[in-house]
Order: sequence, then C-alpha cells, then structure tokens
Amino acid sequence: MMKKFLNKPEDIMDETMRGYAQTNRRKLYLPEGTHNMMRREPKKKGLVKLVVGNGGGHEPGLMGWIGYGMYDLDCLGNFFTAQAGTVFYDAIRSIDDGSPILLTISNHAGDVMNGNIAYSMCLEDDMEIRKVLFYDDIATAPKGQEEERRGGAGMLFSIKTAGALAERGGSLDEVVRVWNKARDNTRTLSIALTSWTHPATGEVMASTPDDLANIGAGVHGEAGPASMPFTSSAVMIGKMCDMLIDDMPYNPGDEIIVLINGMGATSMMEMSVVAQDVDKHVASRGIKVYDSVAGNFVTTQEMAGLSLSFLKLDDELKELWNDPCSSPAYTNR
Amino acid sequence: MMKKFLNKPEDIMDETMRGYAQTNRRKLYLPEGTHNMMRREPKKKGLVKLVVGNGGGHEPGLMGWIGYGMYDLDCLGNFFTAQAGTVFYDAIRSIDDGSPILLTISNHAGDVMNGNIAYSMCLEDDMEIRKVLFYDDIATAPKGQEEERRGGAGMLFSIKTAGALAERGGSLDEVVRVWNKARDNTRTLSIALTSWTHPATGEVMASTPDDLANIGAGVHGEAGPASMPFTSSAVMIGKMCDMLIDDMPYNPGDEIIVLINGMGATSMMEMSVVAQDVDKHVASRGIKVYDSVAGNFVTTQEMAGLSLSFLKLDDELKELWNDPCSSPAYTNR
Amino acid sequence: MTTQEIQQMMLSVAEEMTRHTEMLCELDSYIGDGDHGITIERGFKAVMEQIDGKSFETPVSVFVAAGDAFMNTTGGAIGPLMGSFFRGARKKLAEAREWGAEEFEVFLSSGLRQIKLVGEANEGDRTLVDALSPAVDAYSKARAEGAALDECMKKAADAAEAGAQATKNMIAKKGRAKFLGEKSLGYVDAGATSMSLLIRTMSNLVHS
Amino acid sequence: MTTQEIQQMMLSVAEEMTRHTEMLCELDSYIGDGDHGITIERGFKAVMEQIDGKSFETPVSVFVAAGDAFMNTTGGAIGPLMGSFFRGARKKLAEAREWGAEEFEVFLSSGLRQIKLVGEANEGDRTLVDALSPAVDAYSKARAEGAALDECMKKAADAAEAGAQATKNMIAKKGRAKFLGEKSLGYVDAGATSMSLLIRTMSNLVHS
Ligand SMILES: Nc1ncnc2c1ncn2[C@@H]1O[C@H](COP(=O)(O)OP(=O)(O)O)[C@@H](O)[C@H]1O
Ligand SMILES: Nc1ncnc2c1ncn2[C@@H]1O[C@H](COP(=O)(O)OP(=O)(O)O)[C@@H](O)[C@H]1O
Ligand SMILES: [Mg+2]
Ligand SMILES: [Mg+2]
Ligand SMILES: [Mg+2]
Ligand SMILES: [Mg+2]
Repeated sequence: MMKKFLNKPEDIMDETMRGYAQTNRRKLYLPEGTHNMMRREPKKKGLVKLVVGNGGGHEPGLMGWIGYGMYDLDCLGNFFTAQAGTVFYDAIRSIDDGSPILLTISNHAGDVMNGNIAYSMCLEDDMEIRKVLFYDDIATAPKGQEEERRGGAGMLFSIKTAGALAERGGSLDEVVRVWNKARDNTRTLSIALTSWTHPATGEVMASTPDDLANIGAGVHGEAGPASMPFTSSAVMIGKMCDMLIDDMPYNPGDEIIVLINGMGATSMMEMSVVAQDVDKHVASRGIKVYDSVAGNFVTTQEMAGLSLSFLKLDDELKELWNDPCSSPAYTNR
Repeated sequence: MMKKFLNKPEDIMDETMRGYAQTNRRKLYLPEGTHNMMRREPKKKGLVKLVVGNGGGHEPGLMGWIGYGMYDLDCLGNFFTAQAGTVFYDAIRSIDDGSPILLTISNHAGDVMNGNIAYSMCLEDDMEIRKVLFYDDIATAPKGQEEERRGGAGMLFSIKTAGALAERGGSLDEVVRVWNKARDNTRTLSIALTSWTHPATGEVMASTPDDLANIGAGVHGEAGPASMPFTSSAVMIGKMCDMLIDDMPYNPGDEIIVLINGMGATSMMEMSVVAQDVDKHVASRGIKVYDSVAGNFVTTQEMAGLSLSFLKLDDELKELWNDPCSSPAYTNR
Repeated sequence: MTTQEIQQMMLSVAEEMTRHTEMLCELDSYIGDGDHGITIERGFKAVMEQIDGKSFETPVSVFVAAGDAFMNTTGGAIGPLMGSFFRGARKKLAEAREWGAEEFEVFLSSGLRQIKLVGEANEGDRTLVDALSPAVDAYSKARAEGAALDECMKKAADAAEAGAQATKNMIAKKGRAKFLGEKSLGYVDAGATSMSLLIRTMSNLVHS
Repeated sequence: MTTQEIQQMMLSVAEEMTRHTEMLCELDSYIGDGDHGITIERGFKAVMEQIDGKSFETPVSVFVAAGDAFMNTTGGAIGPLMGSFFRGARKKLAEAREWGAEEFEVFLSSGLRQIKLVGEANEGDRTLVDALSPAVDAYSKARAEGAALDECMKKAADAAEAGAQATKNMIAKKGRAKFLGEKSLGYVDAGATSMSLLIRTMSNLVHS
C-alpha cells in the first residue's frame, strides 16, 4: 500500500507547485492557475534570462534552482511529462520584457520536442532567444556520442555558471558559450538501489534485486545498462568515480566540483559518507575536489540511490561558481 | 537486506561528519579527529555564541543549522547517542574566546545530562554561560507539563530568532529571553508512516501497520502515543493542525510560521502538498501563515513521515526571523 | 472546403483515429513502450471535445485548436509531434477562408516542416516522418500534374502507407528505439502507421 | 589509602561490577529498556582498560580516569551519571595524596551532588539517588560518631541496599519510567541496585 502525503491524483502537480511556492515565498512566485514557477524578484531588465521547462515528480527538480544567479523560470508539465510547447511559450512570454532569453533543455525527448516548439514560436515573434541543450549522463550513450546522452543533475553546473554570467551582464552569446563549456566539462553517473512508488497509481516501479545496485538508472527510474554487486560505499562509489574520470577524461592535476544528488530516500548521512569516499578516491587519481554539494535536488520519488556529477574547472568557471547565488535548493552565501 | 551507502559500522559518524563538512566547506569547519562541527568563519568576538550537543543519525540534524545568525558549534556523539559531557565541554572550550555562551539543550535525557555536565564544568571555569532547554513535542507530555516534553524540529525557531539577536549584539540575558519566548510559542507534532533501518545493525525498526499513521513518533523512531487511519494528506494534516492549534492555543488573528520537517523518505512533492494543506486548514481557523519552511532537517534515517511545527509570532520574533542567516540547511537570503 | 466542412471532417477524422488503439499499441510494444495507441486515442478524444460545437473563423483555426488539444492532453513523443503537425500552417493559412488543393498542400508541407523542426528527425530515421514526407511529395507531384484535391489526397495516402511499410527495413535513429541499432529492424513504426492512417482518413473525407 | 591502593581497589571494583549483567538487565526490563546491565558491564570494562597499568599522581585522578572512561564508552542515563559520580570530587580532592575517612566522605558526597546536578533527580524519584543519598547520610553519621573508614563504608553500603530496596514503593519521576505513574510501583530500580552494589564492593575493599 502506498503511504504518501497526497490528495487526489489529478491535483498532485497543482498542489505540489502551490505548496513549493508557499514554502519558498521569499524566493519564488507562482502565478495562480499556472505551472510557471518564477523568481519572486525579477531579474534586472536587459540581463539574459534563463528559462527551462520539464516534467514534475522530481521535486524540487529545477524549481529548486530558480533565483538570483540561476533560473528565472521553470515551466512544469504533469508528473514525468514535459509541459506542452505552446504552454511553455506562453510562460516565456509572461516574463518577457525584451531581455535576451536562454532557453535551456535537458536532453529528454519530451523536453526537447516541447522546447523546440516554444523556441520556434519565440523565433516567430522575433525575440532574442537562443536554445542550449544539456547532456551529461554517461550511461545513456557511448563516448563520442555525447550529444545523444540524457541530461542529469549535473545541469546545476551549467545553470550556476551561465546564470552567474547572466547576472554579471554577459551577452547572450557569452552565456551560451559558458553553458556549453560547463556542460562539456560535466559527467554524471547514477546508481539506484531500490524501487519507487508512482504517486498517482500507487504502483511500485523499477525495483533492483536485493544484492545488486543498478548503474545508470534514469531520473524516471529507467533501468540503467549495468549492475554491480551491492557492497560498501567506498567500493561502489570508487567504481563510479573511475567510470566518470575515464569518460571525460579528468586528468591528474584537474580541479573538479562534485555534486551528489540524492534520488529521494538516501539520507544525508549516506550522502556525506559518499562525499568523503569520493574525495578519497579522486585524490588517489591525482584529482582535487575544489568544492562539493550534496542534497536531494532532482529526485525520483522515494527511491534510494544517487547520482554523482563532476565538473572540471578552469579559471572562468571557478570565478562564476563562486559568484553569489540564491535559490531554494542551492545558495552559496 | 539493508541497502545504504555506508562502510564500516564503527566509522559511520566519523565519515558522516567528515563528508558533511566537505560538502559544506564554505560554511562549516570540522577540526580533524573531533566531532565538533563549527562555523567556518567564527562569530565576531563578544557576541553570544550558541552551542549544542547531540547524537548523530539525524543528518543533517543540528549541524545543518550552524552558520551566520544560527549555531556556532554542534558537538556530536555517536549514532543516536549524546556526546559525553566532558567531551562537549572540551568542544565548547575549543571555541571559547571569552564571549558569552548560550548552551542549548533539546529535552532528551542524554542531551540534558551531558549538557548539564558540560555546563557545570564551564561554570567551574567562571565562564559567562547560560543553559536553555527546548521542548515542543506535544505528544510527549500533557498540556501543563510542557517542561517534560521532548525537543523536536521546532527548535529551528528558537535557534533562528535567538541566533539573530546574538548576531545583533544582544546580551546573554536577552538572548535567553528570546530563546525561551520562541520555545514557549512553538508546538510540534509528528506523524510516521513507515519503518527505518538501523545503519549499524541493519535491523528494521519501528514499523507502522499499513493502514495506520503513527502520531507523535519520536526522532529515534519511538512509537507515538496515538494512531490514526492512513488517509489523504488533507485529512491527516488537518487533524494534526487542530491538535497543535488547540494545545498552544493559537487563536484567530495569530500569525504563525510553519515548519515541515521530513523524516527522511518523504519527498519534497509530499512536503509541498502538506504545506498547502496546512495553509488551507489554519486559514479555516482564522490563523495566518506568515512564512513556511519545508525540508529534511532532523531526520530518522529513511523513515517516511514528517513533523509539523508552528511558531506564533510577535513583532520582535518576526523581525528576528527576517534577519539574514546562512547555514547549510536553512538560509533566508 | 469551408470552415464548417473542415470542422466536420476533423471531427470524423478524430473519431476514426480513436478506433485503432490496440493495433497501434501492439506496434509500439515491439521496440517501444507500448502506449502509442492509448496516447493517440486520448489525444483525438481531446480533439473531438475541443472542436465539437465550437464555431471557428477559418479552417486553419480548426486545426490549431485540434493541435493545441492534442498537445495539451498527451505526453510522449506523439503529443508535441502531432500537435505541431496540426498547428504547422497557422501563419501561412491565417487568412484563407476556404481550402482547396493549394491550401491542403501548404497544410501538409508546413506540418512536415514543423514536425522535422520539433522532432529533429530526417527521412529514413524510422519515424512518422517516413510516412508524411513521401505523402507530401506525392501530393505535390499530383497537384503539379493538375490533379484535384481528392485525387492529390489519395496519392498522398497511398504514399504514406508505402512509407510506413518501408520503416520495417529502417534502423531507428530517433525515438525510444534509437539505441537498439540493428535490433530495431523488422517492425513497422507505430507513429508512421498512425500518420498514414490519419492521411488515409482525411483523403476519404475531403472533396473538391 | 595511597594512590596505588586506590587504583588497585578500583580495578577490583570494576571487575566485580561486570559480573551482574543479567540481574541488572532483568531489573531494567520491567519498566525500562532492559539494557542497564550491558551498559554497566561495558562501562566498567572500559574503566579496567583505562586504569590498568597506568600510573596516577593522586587518588582522585584514578576516579576521574574511571569516570571519563565510563562516560566516553557508554550512553543511556547511566553513562553520564556514573561518570559524574566518579568525577565529582576532582576539584575538592585535587591535592589529596592519601585518602582516609574524610576524603571518602568528600568523594561520596561530591558524587551525590554531581549526580543530582546532572540528573536533576531528588530523593524519592526512584533513581540511583535513592541508594546513594542514604549511603552518604549513613557515612557522615558514622564518621561524626568517630568510626573508621571501613566502618563508615559498611554503614553506607547497608544504607544503600536498604535505599535500593525502598525504590520498590516509589513512583518514578525521572528516567524512562517517569510517564508510567503508578505502573512504576513494585519493582526495585535498576540504577539504585547497581549503585548499592558499587558501594558494597568498595566497602569490602577499603581499609584504614
Ligand atoms: N524525434 C522524433 N521525430 C519524429 N518522430 C518521432 C520522434 N520520436 C518518436 N517519434 C515517433 O513517435 C512514435 C512513438 O510515439 P509514442 O509511443 O506516442 O511516444 P513515446 O515513445 O514517448 O511513448 C514513434 O513510433 C515515432 O514514429
Ligand atoms: N535523571 C536521572 N537522575 C538520576 N538517575 C537516573 C535518571 N534517569 C535515570 N536514572 C537511573 O538510570 C537507570 C537506568 O539506566 P540505564 O538503563 O543504563 O539507562 P537508560 O534508561 O537510558 O537505558 C535508572 O534505573 C535510574 O536509576
Ligand atoms: Mg510509446
Ligand atoms: Mg510513452
Ligand atoms: Mg536502560
Ligand atoms: Mg538504554
């Protein structure tokens, strides 16, 4: 039996968004009757605005990264379903004050197609708009086909750095450049341990055998391509670090930022244990952790598991990473 | 079979604390070989310092509330075990620069006794120190015996407001007064839905029957005194709101802050649904929600459930609540 | 055709499209997630609700309403694709009050252009583009040879069916099947099948 | 008694205290959580490890080391309480090089004061205070009457045993049983029992 705090299935996303706006009323604003989560204090006119659209069910998801130095708008669809492109377009127009727009898309079919619809409608309106993709999940396509990979939680790195540049007054071209650079320097891999329960149907989804851990599981609980024996954090995380390091590759002497993204039921105790395992393991490969972040950002309901993302820094990205930002789920001051 | 990201049971708290310090290296500092989590940037000399000691396993727990305008030190013991009072004393001395100290204790036997030990040792040293208790859990003692109640997540309200006053330069007496006022205006009640797994033994603890929700469960999974049928969020949360409102009592016209504290596996989707149910329900009783906060703060491993806390505001508490603060788990700017 | 006639036709088309749920789900189940028929049914039911009894000013506004209804009520790949198809001509045919062979050509080709823009698929990728693209070509060829609307449409429907059949021998480069490589060979694509059904149904209902 | 004699005595006391695990757990199981004996055993094992083979400057430093060891290795209520008991006289007896009847009185009464301060329990609350407090009184009375150390200690141990027995008729106001009200009647308190055991063991080992 599903035991979740929910009311009518058809109201889930409306109630979720309303409640999330209420618990973050200092930072967020949700116009009534919409799924358009936006900054409470709009960005200064003329600066590049970052917008995104995606499905719900990953709370906080990208809503958690709306705020100063980060996103300006997240237009949500229903549970695990991208919002219709036409509605996404309306959302973008609702915050349009003539400033340039960066339309960002996490590489998932529905987000891409609906993003393309919104994008082409904005172009028809002669808006100053650019479209960028994010893809970081090394489990979803082989090296060399990076553009085919799905987008994962590593998107924080592009959002944070491009968002900082936008806040500094960077041009749309420059913001695009930084977004793409951060993305190209990011790799993500996930590990899922348990099942999760669909909040509308109550069905138990995507279970993993007791003695295995699923590597490369998707944010909707999609099974990943590989499994490994479930064992100590140090061993499992060490293997994942190696896979990430070898894919990029990250080289001895590199400085990285680490993101540990909990899928839902993984405790902060575990994420902390993982963090120090990552620090130890990457150090053994000559790589230095400049900063790290852990939390439940892009989740899959109450699934146990996490994703691990690395960003390779250069001076520009480091500076932008250190710029102040403030969003419900990530604030560095 | 327990599926958690952990290594050797005996290293759990050391690794947890090291990792938590690493993922919050901008804000926290953990001297090697200790369990003394402290502010990265120490507070200005002369201002009242807020310190606390408690057991681990509730991550982030009170470590999450260390930072500007909040705690200066959290001295942790082992899993669900308060740190020895003598060690707690050493921790306090390690940050002692002659500034006044507010030693805060959440009302749990181990924390109280070890806090008393540390407190009396500090007194022997002629330090300027005061001791305050926190108790808010209405399920643990009847009205009229408030001082016998356990401390819960509502402690955030005393920490935030007394912490703000300390940062403003308030005297030790004044900081004590505000701590106690916020405490006396706070009520907390919890609801647990599932079991949790002991990270050292792997034992499954404190299960709740499928069709019931346990009311008043403790942060260590202690069974609460009452059960109610598991049903919609609106109904369960409505009843909890009534119990809180009637205990204080909160009256029509009152302005409150709401804290929704996830126990571990309750998703931000659910906490958001709960938040809007709380808003609706307290509004129906004439009470206004001035602000609200939701997150996994004081957890019980991967247990599903949450606690609900209300703080009744007056002008002073409202002002102090709005003062800037910055900690890993709660930041309002 | 007048706005009212187009509206009537679209209602009938939508109704017909809700009748192939099982077959389309089965096609989607071989190397997809098996929900295509359900999504098609849901989408076209929403189309019926949205345009039944309403009054429209122009033919294209009927299709835009259909596209919006489809897109807003369905997810998956087919939602934005079918929605874009119906909405594709909304600028070019904004003024047209009656549709004949020329307008339907614009409608089909704009729909194709929009689908390719949204789905980023090309001919040969094993998608509904492989039904629609030959249909547009066949239509244009027929019209260039002077055929009337119903004749053009018939040619288009024939080509769409042939195109859908041909997906059997294509390796998927878009959609869920794209990582299967050679394993995607041997099955007719579900989306191409519903697209060819759609064009056939329209061709049965248009008249000059 | 010299520092070395105290150290030797404390080692023997600690060893004896590890021998009542089952009985103490059983007492704790009626209205507690049943772990008291285990905690006592773990704590006194740590005490033995900590003081065995070390060299100490003063008698009180033996007890402080014992208290620290106990407190640092055990949780529950008894950890901080027993630790505080042993550490209670560390300031008052900091200079004393040899302990006689006077020093032991200071030791016991400081331990009681510290336990009451830490546990916030009073006489009659059904805790180890109800063993220790009458022991301190009996000791003082005997000493005021001119008795020697071993005689004082014997009186203390007798009083502690009687005090522990008396907890049977007390309603708990501290510890886990405090919310049980009348239901806490009828059982001897576990902590009071271990405290009386401790004093009896010491009384068997002290000498003037
Ligand atoms: N990028 C694309 N471009 C064009 N058509 C596509 C694309 N991706 C999928 N399709 C079409 O959509 C069909 C699947 O639709 P449907 O089953 O409704 O969506 P989903 O795959 O999300 O479950 C495929 O058979 C294919 O024809
Ligand atoms: N506040 C207190 N003051 C004095 N003694 C106490 C207090 N609380 C508990 N005790 C004593 O501690 C004993 C229980 O010890 P123990 O079982 O080791 O701890 P716990 O109850 O935490 O499991 C009780 O029998 C009682 O004598
Ligand atoms: Mg499908
Ligand atoms: Mg699908
Ligand atoms: Mg016990
Ligand atoms: Mg115990």
